[in-house]
Amino acid sequence: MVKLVFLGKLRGLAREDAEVALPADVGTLAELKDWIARRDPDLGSAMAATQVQYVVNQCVVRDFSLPIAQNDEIAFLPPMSGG
Amino acid sequence: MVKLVFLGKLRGLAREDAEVALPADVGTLAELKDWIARRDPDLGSAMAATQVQYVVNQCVVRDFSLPIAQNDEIAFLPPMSGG
Amino acid sequence: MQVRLTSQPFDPQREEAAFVAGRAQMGALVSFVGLCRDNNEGVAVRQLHIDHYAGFTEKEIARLAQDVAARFACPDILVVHRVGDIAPGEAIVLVAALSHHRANAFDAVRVLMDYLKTDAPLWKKETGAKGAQWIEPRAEDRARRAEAEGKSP
Amino acid sequence: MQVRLTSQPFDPQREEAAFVAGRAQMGALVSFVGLCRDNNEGVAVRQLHIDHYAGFTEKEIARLAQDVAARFACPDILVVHRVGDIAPGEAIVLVAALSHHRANAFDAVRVLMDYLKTDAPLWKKETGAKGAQWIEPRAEDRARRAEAEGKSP
Repeated sequence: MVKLVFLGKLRGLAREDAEVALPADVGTLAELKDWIARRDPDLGSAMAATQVQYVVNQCVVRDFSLPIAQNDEIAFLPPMSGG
Repeated sequence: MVKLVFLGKLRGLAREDAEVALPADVGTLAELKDWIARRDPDLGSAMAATQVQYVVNQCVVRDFSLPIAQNDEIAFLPPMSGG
Repeated sequence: MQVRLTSQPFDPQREEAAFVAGRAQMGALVSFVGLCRDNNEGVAVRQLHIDHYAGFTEKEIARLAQDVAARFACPDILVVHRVGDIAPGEAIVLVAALSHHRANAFDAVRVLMDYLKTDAPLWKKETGAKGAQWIEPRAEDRARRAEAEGKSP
Repeated sequence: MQVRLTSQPFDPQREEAAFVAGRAQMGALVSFVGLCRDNNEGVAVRQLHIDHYAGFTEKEIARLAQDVAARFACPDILVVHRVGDIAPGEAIVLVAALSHHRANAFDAVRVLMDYLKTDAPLWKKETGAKGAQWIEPRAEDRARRAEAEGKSP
């Protein structure tokens, strides 16, 4: 199980933040991104249309080949609008 | 009669702020300055030792030949230390 | 350094008073308060919503504040930021700094605000007469941020 | 624009709250508070005394504030300044500005403080362990004032 967190305008498009069980063939961030787009095309196109930052266990991640581990919290951050 | 006002460190050296009657030969700011120095040498040397700004009836005056009029309020401002 | 997010309205002047209490010997207090306007470029705003990423947002703001504190030798910094639903007239953000030198306090508050405007993990949604809209960072804020980056203490 | 001198202690945060009340639509509030320290470069200060020239001082400070308000398109400026005897821990001066743009409010408060430090008709006397001493403007403040003169909005 991993926890997915969608922020800002992605939050409204996503299903409830939840623990999800990933299929066996989803092992990296890149694969996760594709899986989300297949499962949820609206969310997928919104993510494709903007610059999304990936935060895994509260750390910004730029390498999409990073393997996903059990209990990871993976967040999707659209451009920040600031305070 | 004119009113003399001494500010900051000059205030402590001067007699009480007061209406004073000037002698007939004190008709300009330059003459007033000399008259003060004669009457009150400590105040005179304090004024000579620092940069004093002259304010007549609430307006800064740079021309020492300005004639003094009855009921003028003449203030002596040492360098300001600011807020 | 204190960083706090709150989903409840807060009184910026009360926060400031508490921040400075007992530390008047610092000499200089600079503060910035951002207030929720009732309009954005003429269009009425009924409500502002600020989304945040619990845990991460606090950590990132603290990192920005630490950065600024070190750069301007100004460790006494307070940040209070609203999240959630905000009504017009309410305070959105307070940034305050205490310093022996007013220049450092001014720089710290100003540059930290520049950072918060572009780098804080916050997402704004405005609800007005025309419905709800997510706000993207303004080019103006990005430019100011780039400038702040180059500003020396 | 409001300029006030007071010989009584004042609460800067209360003044700020009254200043901003009903004007949150401005969006940005910047404030500076100068506090009476209990020491000056390590020497204990028991009391500060600020002499002023009644009437003239208010007029001059208002002129400086007007100058800054025009220069930074920031008409909503508040200045409250203590005169007379001031104890350590008390507020000496509050300068606050409200604006639609935070950059203008920051510039207005900062530059007005620079002006007040050099051009306000005020004379400070510190009373400490070594007796009383009148303070002259610092070279640092004069330099900053000269720099502020050249700063464009």
